[in-house]
Amino acid sequence: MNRRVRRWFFLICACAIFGLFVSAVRQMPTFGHYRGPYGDILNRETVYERHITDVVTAVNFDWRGIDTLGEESILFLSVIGTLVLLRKPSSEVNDSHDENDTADKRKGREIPLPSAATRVATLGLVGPLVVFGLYIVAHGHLTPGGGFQGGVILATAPLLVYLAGDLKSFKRIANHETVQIGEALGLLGFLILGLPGMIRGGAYLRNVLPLGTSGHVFSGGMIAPINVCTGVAVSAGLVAVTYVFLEHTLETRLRGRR
Amino acid sequence: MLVLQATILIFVAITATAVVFTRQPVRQVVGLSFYGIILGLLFFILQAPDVALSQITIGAVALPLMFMLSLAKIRRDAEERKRREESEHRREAA
Amino acid sequence: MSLLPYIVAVWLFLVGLYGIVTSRNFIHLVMCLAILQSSTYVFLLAVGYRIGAGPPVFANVPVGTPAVDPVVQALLLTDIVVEATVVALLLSFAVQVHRNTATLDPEKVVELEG
Amino acid sequence: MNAWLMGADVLLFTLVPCGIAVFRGNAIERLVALEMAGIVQTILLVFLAEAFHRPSTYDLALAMALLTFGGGLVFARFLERWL
Repeated sequence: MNRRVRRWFFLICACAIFGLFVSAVRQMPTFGHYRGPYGDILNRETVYERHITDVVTAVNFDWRGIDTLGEESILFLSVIGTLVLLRKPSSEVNDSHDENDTADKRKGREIPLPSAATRVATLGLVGPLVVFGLYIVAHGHLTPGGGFQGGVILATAPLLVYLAGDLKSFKRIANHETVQIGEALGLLGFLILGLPGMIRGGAYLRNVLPLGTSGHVFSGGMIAPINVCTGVAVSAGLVAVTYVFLEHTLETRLRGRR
Repeated sequence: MLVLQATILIFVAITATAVVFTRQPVRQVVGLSFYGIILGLLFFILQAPDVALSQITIGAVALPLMFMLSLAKIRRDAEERKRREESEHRREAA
Repeated sequence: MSLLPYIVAVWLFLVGLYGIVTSRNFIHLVMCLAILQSSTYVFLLAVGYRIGAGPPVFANVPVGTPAVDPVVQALLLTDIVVEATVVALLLSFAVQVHRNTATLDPEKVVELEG
Repeated sequence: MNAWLMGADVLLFTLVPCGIAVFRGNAIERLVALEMAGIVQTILLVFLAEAFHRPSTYDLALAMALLTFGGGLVFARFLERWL
Protein backbone atom coordinates (compact mmCIF):
# COMPACT_ATOMS: atom_id res chain seq x y z
CA MET A 1 0.00 0.00 0.00
CA ASN A 2 1.69 3.20 -1.02
CA ARG A 3 1.74 6.44 0.84
CA ARG A 4 -1.07 8.27 -0.92
CA VAL A 5 -3.49 5.34 -0.85
CA ARG A 6 -2.83 4.93 2.82
CA ARG A 7 -3.52 8.58 3.54
CA TRP A 8 -6.82 8.54 1.66
CA PHE A 9 -7.81 5.31 3.37
CA PHE A 10 -7.03 6.93 6.71
CA LEU A 11 -9.08 10.05 5.88
CA ILE A 12 -12.16 8.00 4.93
CA CYS A 13 -11.87 5.91 8.09
CA ALA A 14 -11.30 9.00 10.22
CA CYS A 15 -14.48 10.61 8.91
CA ALA A 16 -16.37 7.40 9.64
CA ILE A 17 -14.95 7.17 13.18
CA PHE A 18 -15.76 10.82 13.82
CA GLY A 19 -19.36 10.41 12.64
CA LEU A 20 -19.94 7.25 14.64
CA PHE A 21 -18.35 8.74 17.74
CA VAL A 22 -20.46 11.90 17.62
CA SER A 23 -23.64 9.92 17.16
CA ALA A 24 -22.64 7.67 20.09
CA VAL A 25 -21.82 10.61 22.34
CA ARG A 26 -25.20 12.20 21.72
CA GLN A 27 -26.82 9.27 23.54
CA MET A 28 -24.60 9.73 26.58
CA PRO A 29 -25.25 11.98 29.57
CA THR A 30 -24.09 15.48 28.65
CA PHE A 31 -20.79 16.74 29.99
CA GLY A 32 -21.03 17.75 33.62
CA HIS A 33 -24.11 15.68 34.44
CA TYR A 34 -22.65 12.48 35.80
CA ARG A 35 -25.44 10.16 36.90
CA GLY A 36 -23.87 6.74 37.41
CA PRO A 37 -24.52 5.37 40.88
CA TYR A 38 -21.09 3.93 41.67
CA GLY A 39 -19.20 7.17 42.12
CA ASP A 40 -21.84 8.58 44.43
CA ILE A 41 -21.99 5.46 46.56
CA LEU A 42 -18.21 5.35 46.87
CA ASN A 43 -17.99 9.04 47.73
CA ARG A 44 -20.60 8.61 50.44
CA GLU A 45 -19.46 5.36 52.02
CA THR A 46 -15.68 5.18 51.71
CA VAL A 47 -14.84 7.47 54.58
CA TYR A 48 -17.12 5.53 56.94
CA GLU A 49 -16.27 2.06 55.74
CA ARG A 50 -12.52 2.35 55.22
CA HIS A 51 -11.56 5.47 57.22
CA ILE A 52 -9.78 6.91 54.17
CA THR A 53 -10.18 10.46 52.98
CA ASP A 54 -8.84 10.04 49.46
CA VAL A 55 -11.50 8.02 47.68
CA VAL A 56 -9.37 7.53 44.55
CA THR A 57 -6.69 5.72 46.53
CA ALA A 58 -9.35 3.65 48.22
CA VAL A 59 -10.76 2.59 44.85
CA ASN A 60 -7.29 1.82 43.61
CA PHE A 61 -6.00 -0.30 46.44
CA ASP A 62 -9.11 -1.61 48.10
CA TRP A 63 -12.32 -1.65 46.11
CA ARG A 64 -10.55 -2.35 42.83
CA GLY A 65 -7.34 -3.80 44.29
CA ILE A 66 -7.17 -6.82 42.03
CA ASP A 67 -7.30 -4.57 38.95
CA THR A 68 -4.42 -2.53 40.28
CA LEU A 69 -2.50 -5.75 40.78
CA GLY A 70 -3.04 -6.42 37.09
CA GLU A 71 -1.82 -2.92 36.17
CA GLU A 72 1.23 -3.37 38.32
CA SER A 73 2.07 -6.63 36.63
CA ILE A 74 1.85 -4.83 33.26
CA LEU A 75 4.39 -2.39 34.64
CA PHE A 76 6.54 -5.25 35.92
CA LEU A 77 6.41 -7.10 32.63
CA SER A 78 7.26 -4.08 30.51
CA VAL A 79 10.23 -3.33 32.76
CA ILE A 80 11.38 -6.93 32.38
CA GLY A 81 10.86 -6.68 28.63
CA THR A 82 13.00 -3.55 28.44
CA LEU A 83 15.74 -5.14 30.52
CA VAL A 84 15.79 -8.21 28.29
CA LEU A 85 15.76 -6.24 25.04
CA LEU A 86 18.54 -3.90 26.10
CA ARG A 87 20.84 -6.37 27.74
CA LYS A 88 24.32 -6.31 26.39
CA PRO A 89 24.96 -8.67 23.51
CA SER A 90 28.13 -10.59 24.29
CA SER A 91 29.85 -9.48 21.08
CA GLU A 92 29.78 -5.85 22.12
CA VAL A 93 31.19 -6.27 25.58
CA ASN A 94 34.78 -6.16 24.42
CA ASP A 95 34.27 -3.27 22.06
CA SER A 96 37.42 -1.18 21.78
CA HIS A 97 36.67 1.75 24.02
CA ASP A 98 39.73 3.74 23.12
CA GLU A 99 38.61 4.08 19.56
CA ASN A 100 35.24 5.41 20.66
CA ASP A 101 36.76 7.90 23.01
CA THR A 102 39.14 9.33 20.47
CA ALA A 103 36.28 9.55 18.02
CA ASP A 104 34.29 11.58 20.52
CA LYS A 105 37.14 13.93 21.19
CA ARG A 106 37.81 14.36 17.53
CA LYS A 107 34.31 15.70 17.05
CA GLY A 108 34.67 18.12 19.93
CA ARG A 109 32.19 16.27 22.06
CA GLU A 110 34.23 15.49 25.13
CA ILE A 111 32.14 15.82 28.22
CA PRO A 112 32.48 18.96 30.32
CA LEU A 113 31.40 18.59 33.92
CA PRO A 114 28.40 20.73 34.83
CA SER A 115 29.24 23.93 36.66
CA ALA A 116 29.62 23.85 40.42
CA ALA A 117 26.39 25.84 40.86
CA THR A 118 24.39 23.27 38.91
CA ARG A 119 25.92 20.43 40.88
CA VAL A 120 25.20 22.02 44.25
CA ALA A 121 21.66 23.00 43.33
CA THR A 122 20.84 19.58 41.90
CA LEU A 123 22.40 17.55 44.67
CA GLY A 124 20.78 19.82 47.23
CA LEU A 125 17.44 19.09 45.64
CA VAL A 126 17.84 15.33 46.02
CA GLY A 127 17.17 15.35 49.77
CA PRO A 128 13.92 17.34 49.64
CA LEU A 129 12.78 15.24 46.69
CA VAL A 130 13.25 11.99 48.61
CA VAL A 131 11.39 13.41 51.61
CA PHE A 132 8.61 14.67 49.38
CA GLY A 133 8.33 11.30 47.62
CA LEU A 134 8.10 9.46 50.94
CA TYR A 135 5.48 11.96 52.08
CA ILE A 136 3.40 11.38 48.95
CA VAL A 137 3.59 7.60 49.42
CA ALA A 138 2.82 7.72 53.13
CA HIS A 139 -0.09 10.17 52.81
CA GLY A 140 -1.62 8.42 49.82
CA HIS A 141 -4.82 7.65 51.69
CA LEU A 142 -5.22 11.20 53.05
CA THR A 143 -4.33 13.61 50.26
CA PRO A 144 -3.90 13.23 46.51
CA GLY A 145 -1.00 10.89 45.89
CA GLY A 146 -0.10 7.33 46.63
CA GLY A 147 2.30 4.60 45.67
CA PHE A 148 2.29 5.30 41.96
CA GLN A 149 3.00 9.02 42.07
CA GLY A 150 5.31 8.82 45.08
CA GLY A 151 7.22 6.01 43.40
CA VAL A 152 7.85 8.17 40.35
CA ILE A 153 9.06 11.05 42.52
CA LEU A 154 11.39 8.72 44.42
CA ALA A 155 12.73 7.39 41.13
CA THR A 156 13.52 10.95 40.06
CA ALA A 157 15.98 11.40 42.95
CA PRO A 158 18.75 9.07 41.65
CA LEU A 159 18.18 10.44 38.17
CA LEU A 160 18.95 13.91 39.50
CA VAL A 161 22.22 12.56 40.87
CA TYR A 162 23.08 11.39 37.38
CA LEU A 163 22.03 14.73 35.88
CA ALA A 164 24.39 16.50 38.26
CA GLY A 165 27.13 14.72 36.36
CA ASP A 166 27.85 11.94 38.77
CA LEU A 167 27.27 8.68 36.99
CA LYS A 168 29.46 6.85 39.49
CA SER A 169 27.27 7.91 42.41
CA PHE A 170 24.19 7.05 40.40
CA LYS A 171 25.51 3.54 39.95
CA ARG A 172 26.32 3.28 43.63
CA ILE A 173 22.91 4.52 44.80
CA ALA A 174 20.99 2.56 42.22
CA ASN A 175 22.92 -0.67 42.22
CA HIS A 176 21.39 -2.64 39.39
CA GLU A 177 20.96 -5.88 41.28
CA THR A 178 19.42 -4.15 44.30
CA VAL A 179 17.03 -2.27 42.05
CA GLN A 180 15.91 -5.43 40.32
CA ILE A 181 15.39 -7.17 43.63
CA GLY A 182 13.40 -4.18 44.87
CA GLU A 183 11.25 -4.30 41.77
CA ALA A 184 10.46 -7.95 42.32
CA LEU A 185 9.87 -7.49 46.04
CA GLY A 186 7.40 -4.68 45.39
CA LEU A 187 5.15 -6.88 43.28
CA LEU A 188 5.66 -9.85 45.57
CA GLY A 189 4.68 -7.76 48.58
CA PHE A 190 1.45 -6.74 46.89
CA LEU A 191 0.70 -10.38 46.06
CA ILE A 192 1.45 -11.56 49.60
CA LEU A 193 -0.57 -8.77 51.22
CA GLY A 194 -3.63 -10.17 49.51
CA LEU A 195 -3.28 -13.52 51.24
CA PRO A 196 -4.14 -12.73 54.90
CA GLY A 197 -7.67 -11.88 53.84
CA MET A 198 -8.05 -15.33 52.31
CA ILE A 199 -6.53 -17.03 55.35
CA ARG A 200 -9.06 -15.30 57.56
CA GLY A 201 -11.77 -16.80 55.39
CA GLY A 202 -12.55 -13.80 53.23
CA ALA A 203 -11.74 -12.67 49.75
CA TYR A 204 -8.31 -11.96 48.30
CA LEU A 205 -6.98 -8.51 49.38
CA ARG A 206 -9.59 -8.21 52.09
CA ASN A 207 -8.67 -5.89 54.92
CA VAL A 208 -7.43 -7.56 58.11
CA LEU A 209 -5.75 -4.64 59.91
CA PRO A 210 -7.51 -2.23 62.29
CA LEU A 211 -8.93 0.74 60.42
CA GLY A 212 -7.77 3.50 62.78
CA THR A 213 -9.08 7.07 62.88
CA SER A 214 -9.80 8.60 59.51
CA GLY A 215 -7.55 11.56 58.80
CA HIS A 216 -4.53 10.07 60.58
CA VAL A 217 -1.50 8.59 58.90
CA PHE A 218 -2.09 5.23 60.54
CA SER A 219 -5.52 4.55 59.16
CA GLY A 220 -7.14 2.67 56.36
CA GLY A 221 -5.84 -0.77 57.29
CA MET A 222 -4.16 -2.58 54.41
CA ILE A 223 -3.94 0.41 52.13
CA ALA A 224 -0.77 1.92 53.58
CA PRO A 225 1.37 -1.27 53.26
CA ILE A 226 0.08 -1.89 49.74
CA ASN A 227 0.90 1.71 48.90
CA VAL A 228 4.46 1.24 50.11
CA CYS A 229 4.87 -1.94 48.05
CA THR A 230 3.57 -0.17 44.96
CA GLY A 231 5.90 2.74 45.58
CA VAL A 232 8.89 0.40 45.80
CA ALA A 233 7.88 -1.46 42.64
CA VAL A 234 7.26 1.69 40.60
CA SER A 235 10.39 3.54 41.63
CA ALA A 236 12.61 0.47 41.22
CA GLY A 237 11.07 -0.23 37.83
CA LEU A 238 11.66 3.26 36.51
CA VAL A 239 15.23 3.37 37.85
CA ALA A 240 15.98 -0.03 36.32
CA VAL A 241 14.69 1.05 32.92
CA THR A 242 16.66 4.27 32.99
CA TYR A 243 19.73 2.38 34.14
CA VAL A 244 19.80 0.03 31.18
CA PHE A 245 19.25 2.90 28.75
CA LEU A 246 22.02 4.86 30.43
CA GLU A 247 24.37 1.91 30.44
CA HIS A 248 23.84 1.39 26.74
CA THR A 249 24.31 5.02 25.86
CA LEU A 250 27.03 6.15 28.17
CA GLU A 251 29.19 3.27 29.18
CA THR A 252 31.93 3.69 26.61
CA ARG A 253 31.90 7.46 26.74
CA LEU A 254 32.36 7.78 30.42
CA ARG A 255 34.98 5.13 30.81
CA GLY A 256 37.68 7.34 29.38
CA ARG A 257 36.81 10.22 31.63
CA ARG A 258 37.33 8.83 35.07
CA MET B 1 -15.03 27.98 35.54
CA LEU B 2 -16.64 27.18 32.21
CA VAL B 3 -14.29 29.58 30.43
CA LEU B 4 -11.34 27.88 32.08
CA GLN B 5 -12.48 24.43 31.00
CA ALA B 6 -13.24 25.43 27.43
CA THR B 7 -9.93 27.27 27.05
CA ILE B 8 -7.80 24.45 28.41
CA LEU B 9 -9.61 21.87 26.27
CA ILE B 10 -8.92 23.88 23.14
CA PHE B 11 -5.29 24.30 24.23
CA VAL B 12 -4.97 20.54 24.58
CA ALA B 13 -6.36 19.95 21.10
CA ILE B 14 -4.08 22.55 19.49
CA THR B 15 -0.96 21.38 21.33
CA ALA B 16 -1.58 17.74 20.41
CA THR B 17 -1.93 18.69 16.76
CA ALA B 18 1.29 20.68 16.90
CA VAL B 19 3.15 17.76 18.52
CA VAL B 20 2.00 15.32 15.87
CA PHE B 21 2.96 17.64 13.01
CA THR B 22 6.43 18.25 14.44
CA ARG B 23 8.31 15.63 12.46
CA GLN B 24 11.75 16.01 13.99
CA PRO B 25 11.96 13.84 17.11
CA VAL B 26 14.29 16.09 19.11
CA ARG B 27 11.94 19.04 18.69
CA GLN B 28 8.98 16.81 19.31
CA VAL B 29 10.17 15.73 22.76
CA VAL B 30 10.12 19.35 23.95
CA GLY B 31 6.64 19.69 22.47
CA LEU B 32 5.49 16.51 24.19
CA SER B 33 6.78 17.83 27.51
CA PHE B 34 4.76 21.01 27.00
CA TYR B 35 1.74 18.90 26.10
CA GLY B 36 2.20 17.01 29.38
CA ILE B 37 2.11 20.30 31.29
CA ILE B 38 -1.13 21.37 29.60
CA LEU B 39 -2.65 17.94 30.13
CA GLY B 40 -1.81 18.02 33.85
CA LEU B 41 -3.55 21.37 34.08
CA LEU B 42 -6.63 19.98 32.32
CA PHE B 43 -6.82 17.10 34.78
CA PHE B 44 -6.61 19.45 37.71
CA ILE B 45 -9.32 21.71 36.28
CA LEU B 46 -11.55 18.65 35.76
CA GLN B 47 -11.21 18.00 39.53
CA ALA B 48 -8.82 15.06 39.32
CA PRO B 49 -5.81 16.02 41.46
CA ASP B 50 -4.59 12.42 41.74
CA VAL B 51 -4.45 12.01 37.99
CA ALA B 52 -2.87 15.44 37.58
CA LEU B 53 -0.13 14.54 40.08
CA SER B 54 0.52 11.34 38.15
CA GLN B 55 0.80 13.24 34.88
CA ILE B 56 3.04 15.94 36.36
CA THR B 57 5.50 13.50 37.91
CA ILE B 58 5.73 11.33 34.81
CA GLY B 59 5.76 14.18 32.31
CA ALA B 60 8.36 16.30 34.09
CA VAL B 61 11.44 14.07 34.20
CA ALA B 62 10.83 10.38 33.51
CA LEU B 63 9.30 10.51 30.05
CA PRO B 64 11.61 13.16 28.51
CA LEU B 65 14.63 11.37 29.95
CA MET B 66 13.64 8.09 28.31
CA PHE B 67 13.05 9.70 24.94
CA MET B 68 16.30 11.64 25.13
CA LEU B 69 18.27 8.56 26.13
CA SER B 70 16.93 6.48 23.28
CA LEU B 71 17.55 9.31 20.79
CA ALA B 72 21.12 9.61 22.05
CA LYS B 73 21.56 5.87 21.79
CA ILE B 74 20.23 5.78 18.23
CA ARG B 75 22.46 8.63 17.18
CA ARG B 76 25.46 6.92 18.71
CA ASP B 77 24.67 3.68 16.89
CA ALA B 78 24.38 5.55 13.62
CA GLU B 79 27.76 7.22 14.14
CA GLU B 80 29.41 3.97 15.07
CA ARG B 81 28.03 2.24 12.01
CA LYS B 82 29.21 5.06 9.78
CA ARG B 83 32.70 4.89 11.25
CA ARG B 84 32.85 1.14 10.80
CA GLU B 85 31.77 1.44 7.19
CA GLU B 86 34.33 4.14 6.55
CA SER B 87 37.17 2.08 7.98
CA GLU B 88 36.07 -0.92 5.92
CA HIS B 89 35.98 1.25 2.86
CA ARG B 90 39.49 2.46 3.58
CA ARG B 91 40.70 -1.07 4.04
CA GLU B 92 39.23 -2.11 0.70
CA ALA B 93 40.83 0.83 -1.05
CA ALA B 94 44.24 0.06 0.43
CA MET C 1 -19.84 23.32 25.46
CA SER C 2 -21.58 20.10 26.39
CA LEU C 3 -20.01 18.30 23.43
CA LEU C 4 -16.61 20.00 23.47
CA PRO C 5 -14.74 17.55 25.76
CA TYR C 6 -15.91 14.59 23.69
CA ILE C 7 -14.98 16.31 20.45
CA VAL C 8 -11.53 17.07 21.87
CA ALA C 9 -11.16 13.41 22.91
CA VAL C 10 -11.98 12.10 19.44
CA TRP C 11 -9.78 14.79 17.88
CA LEU C 12 -6.82 13.64 19.97
CA PHE C 13 -7.55 10.07 18.91
CA LEU C 14 -7.68 10.93 15.22
CA VAL C 15 -4.65 13.22 15.28
CA GLY C 16 -2.61 10.57 17.09
CA LEU C 17 -3.77 7.95 14.60
CA TYR C 18 -2.89 10.22 11.70
CA GLY C 19 0.58 10.65 13.14
CA ILE C 20 1.00 6.88 13.45
CA VAL C 21 -0.26 6.23 9.93
CA THR C 22 2.01 8.78 8.28
CA SER C 23 5.02 8.41 10.57
CA ARG C 24 8.48 8.09 9.05
CA ASN C 25 10.28 7.53 12.34
CA PHE C 26 9.66 5.07 15.14
CA ILE C 27 10.38 7.59 17.88
CA HIS C 28 7.84 9.95 16.33
CA LEU C 29 5.42 7.04 16.21
CA VAL C 30 5.79 6.31 19.92
CA MET C 31 5.06 9.94 20.76
CA CYS C 32 1.96 9.88 18.56
CA LEU C 33 0.89 6.78 20.44
CA ALA C 34 1.26 8.69 23.71
CA ILE C 35 -1.07 11.36 22.31
CA LEU C 36 -3.54 8.77 21.12
CA GLN C 37 -3.56 7.31 24.60
CA SER C 38 -4.25 10.70 26.16
CA SER C 39 -7.57 10.80 24.30
CA THR C 40 -8.84 8.10 26.64
CA TYR C 41 -7.80 10.21 29.63
CA VAL C 42 -9.77 13.21 28.42
CA PHE C 43 -12.77 11.07 27.52
CA LEU C 44 -12.98 9.21 30.83
CA LEU C 45 -12.55 12.35 32.91
CA ALA C 46 -15.26 14.05 30.86
CA VAL C 47 -17.60 11.12 31.56
CA GLY C 48 -17.03 11.32 35.31
CA TYR C 49 -17.24 15.09 35.63
CA ARG C 50 -20.05 16.88 37.40
CA ILE C 51 -20.57 20.63 37.27
CA GLY C 52 -19.86 22.36 40.56
CA ALA C 53 -18.42 19.27 42.24
CA GLY C 54 -15.00 19.03 43.88
CA PRO C 55 -12.34 16.35 43.75
CA PRO C 56 -13.16 13.08 45.56
CA VAL C 57 -10.84 13.92 48.45
CA PHE C 58 -12.47 14.56 51.81
CA ALA C 59 -9.39 15.61 53.73
CA ASN C 60 -10.58 19.10 54.67
CA VAL C 61 -14.24 18.99 53.70
CA PRO C 62 -17.15 17.10 55.25
CA VAL C 63 -18.41 13.89 53.67
CA GLY C 64 -21.36 14.63 51.43
CA THR C 65 -19.78 17.52 49.57
CA PRO C 66 -20.53 16.97 45.88
CA ALA C 67 -17.62 15.21 44.25
CA VAL C 68 -16.81 13.83 40.82
CA ASP C 69 -16.62 10.13 40.01
CA PRO C 70 -13.56 8.52 41.66
CA VAL C 71 -13.73 5.29 39.65
CA VAL C 72 -12.57 6.76 36.33
CA GLN C 73 -9.82 8.66 38.12
CA ALA C 74 -8.53 5.47 39.68
CA LEU C 75 -8.44 3.89 36.21
CA LEU C 76 -6.40 6.76 34.78
CA LEU C 77 -4.00 7.28 37.64
CA THR C 78 -2.44 3.84 37.33
CA ASP C 79 -2.54 3.91 33.57
CA ILE C 80 -0.45 7.07 33.28
CA VAL C 81 2.39 5.55 35.31
CA VAL C 82 2.16 2.22 33.52
CA GLU C 83 2.20 4.07 30.20
CA ALA C 84 5.68 5.41 31.00
CA THR C 85 7.17 1.93 31.30
CA VAL C 86 5.30 0.74 28.22
CA VAL C 87 6.79 3.69 26.33
CA ALA C 88 10.22 2.61 27.56
CA LEU C 89 9.56 -0.89 26.21
CA LEU C 90 8.52 0.51 22.83
CA LEU C 91 11.59 2.76 22.74
CA SER C 92 13.85 -0.19 23.41
CA PHE C 93 12.17 -1.96 20.47
CA ALA C 94 12.96 1.09 18.34
CA VAL C 95 16.59 1.06 19.50
CA GLN C 96 16.85 -2.61 18.66
CA VAL C 97 15.31 -2.14 15.22
CA HIS C 98 17.76 0.64 14.49
CA ARG C 99 20.66 -1.50 15.54
CA ASN C 100 19.63 -4.36 13.26
CA THR C 101 18.46 -2.47 10.19
CA ALA C 102 20.16 0.94 10.45
CA THR C 103 16.89 2.75 9.83
CA LEU C 104 13.96 4.03 11.84
CA ASP C 105 11.53 4.39 8.94
CA PRO C 106 8.73 1.80 9.29
CA GLU C 107 8.37 1.43 5.52
CA LYS C 108 12.05 0.81 4.94
CA VAL C 109 12.11 -1.74 7.74
CA VAL C 110 9.26 -3.58 6.01
CA GLU C 111 11.18 -3.48 2.74
CA LEU C 112 14.29 -4.88 4.37
CA GLU C 113 12.33 -7.65 5.97
CA GLY C 114 10.97 -8.49 2.52
CA MET D 1 -16.38 33.14 40.47
CA ASN D 2 -13.72 34.35 42.88
CA ALA D 3 -10.61 36.40 42.39
CA TRP D 4 -8.31 33.36 42.33
CA LEU D 5 -10.27 31.84 39.48
CA MET D 6 -10.11 35.06 37.50
CA GLY D 7 -6.39 35.23 38.13
CA ALA D 8 -6.05 31.66 36.88
CA ASP D 9 -8.06 32.56 33.78
CA VAL D 10 -5.70 35.39 32.96
CA LEU D 11 -2.62 33.35 33.78
CA LEU D 12 -3.78 30.59 31.47
CA PHE D 13 -3.36 32.88 28.49
CA THR D 14 0.27 33.52 29.37
CA LEU D 15 0.83 29.91 28.31
CA VAL D 16 -0.01 30.86 24.72
CA PRO D 17 3.30 32.65 23.96
CA CYS D 18 5.13 29.81 25.71
CA GLY D 19 3.36 27.35 23.45
CA ILE D 20 4.21 29.32 20.33
CA ALA D 21 7.86 29.49 21.34
CA VAL D 22 7.97 25.78 22.15
CA PHE D 23 6.93 24.81 18.64
CA ARG D 24 8.72 27.52 16.67
CA GLY D 25 12.13 28.92 17.36
CA ASN D 26 15.54 27.37 17.92
CA ALA D 27 16.74 24.91 20.54
CA ILE D 28 17.49 27.44 23.28
CA GLU D 29 14.23 29.33 22.76
CA ARG D 30 12.22 26.14 22.96
CA LEU D 31 13.90 25.10 26.18
CA VAL D 32 13.41 28.50 27.80
CA ALA D 33 9.75 28.51 26.76
CA LEU D 34 9.26 25.08 28.31
CA GLU D 35 10.82 26.19 31.58
CA MET D 36 8.64 29.30 31.58
CA ALA D 37 5.57 27.14 31.04
CA GLY D 38 6.62 25.05 34.03
CA ILE D 39 6.87 28.13 36.22
CA VAL D 40 3.51 29.46 35.04
CA GLN D 41 1.95 26.10 35.71
CA THR D 42 3.31 26.02 39.25
CA ILE D 43 1.65 29.35 39.99
CA LEU D 44 -1.52 28.27 38.21
CA LEU D 45 -1.75 25.16 40.37
CA VAL D 46 -1.48 27.30 43.51
CA PHE D 47 -4.18 29.64 42.22
CA LEU D 48 -6.51 26.79 41.32
CA ALA D 49 -5.98 24.99 44.63
CA GLU D 50 -6.94 28.22 46.36
CA ALA D 51 -9.90 28.79 44.03
CA PHE D 52 -11.30 25.31 44.68
CA HIS D 53 -10.77 25.67 48.48
CA ARG D 54 -8.78 22.45 48.66
CA PRO D 55 -5.59 23.00 50.69
CA SER D 56 -4.62 19.33 50.26
CA THR D 57 -3.98 19.89 46.56
CA TYR D 58 -1.05 22.23 47.20
CA ASP D 59 1.06 19.09 46.90
CA LEU D 60 0.72 19.34 43.14
CA ALA D 61 2.29 22.77 42.96
CA LEU D 62 5.09 21.57 45.23
CA ALA D 63 5.71 18.53 43.03
CA MET D 64 5.76 20.71 39.94
CA ALA D 65 8.16 23.18 41.55
CA LEU D 66 10.55 20.40 42.55
CA LEU D 67 10.42 18.46 39.31
CA THR D 68 10.44 21.21 36.72
CA PHE D 69 14.08 21.90 37.59
CA GLY D 70 15.01 18.30 36.92
CA GLY D 71 13.12 18.37 33.64
CA GLY D 72 14.97 21.45 32.49
CA LEU D 73 18.25 19.79 33.41
CA VAL D 74 17.38 16.71 31.33
CA PHE D 75 16.84 18.80 28.23
CA ALA D 76 19.81 21.07 28.85
CA ARG D 77 22.24 18.22 29.26
CA PHE D 78 21.06 16.14 26.37
CA LEU D 79 20.64 18.98 23.89
CA GLU D 80 24.10 20.21 24.80
CA ARG D 81 25.88 16.94 24.56
CA TRP D 82 24.38 14.64 21.99
CA LEU D 83 21.65 16.07 19.88
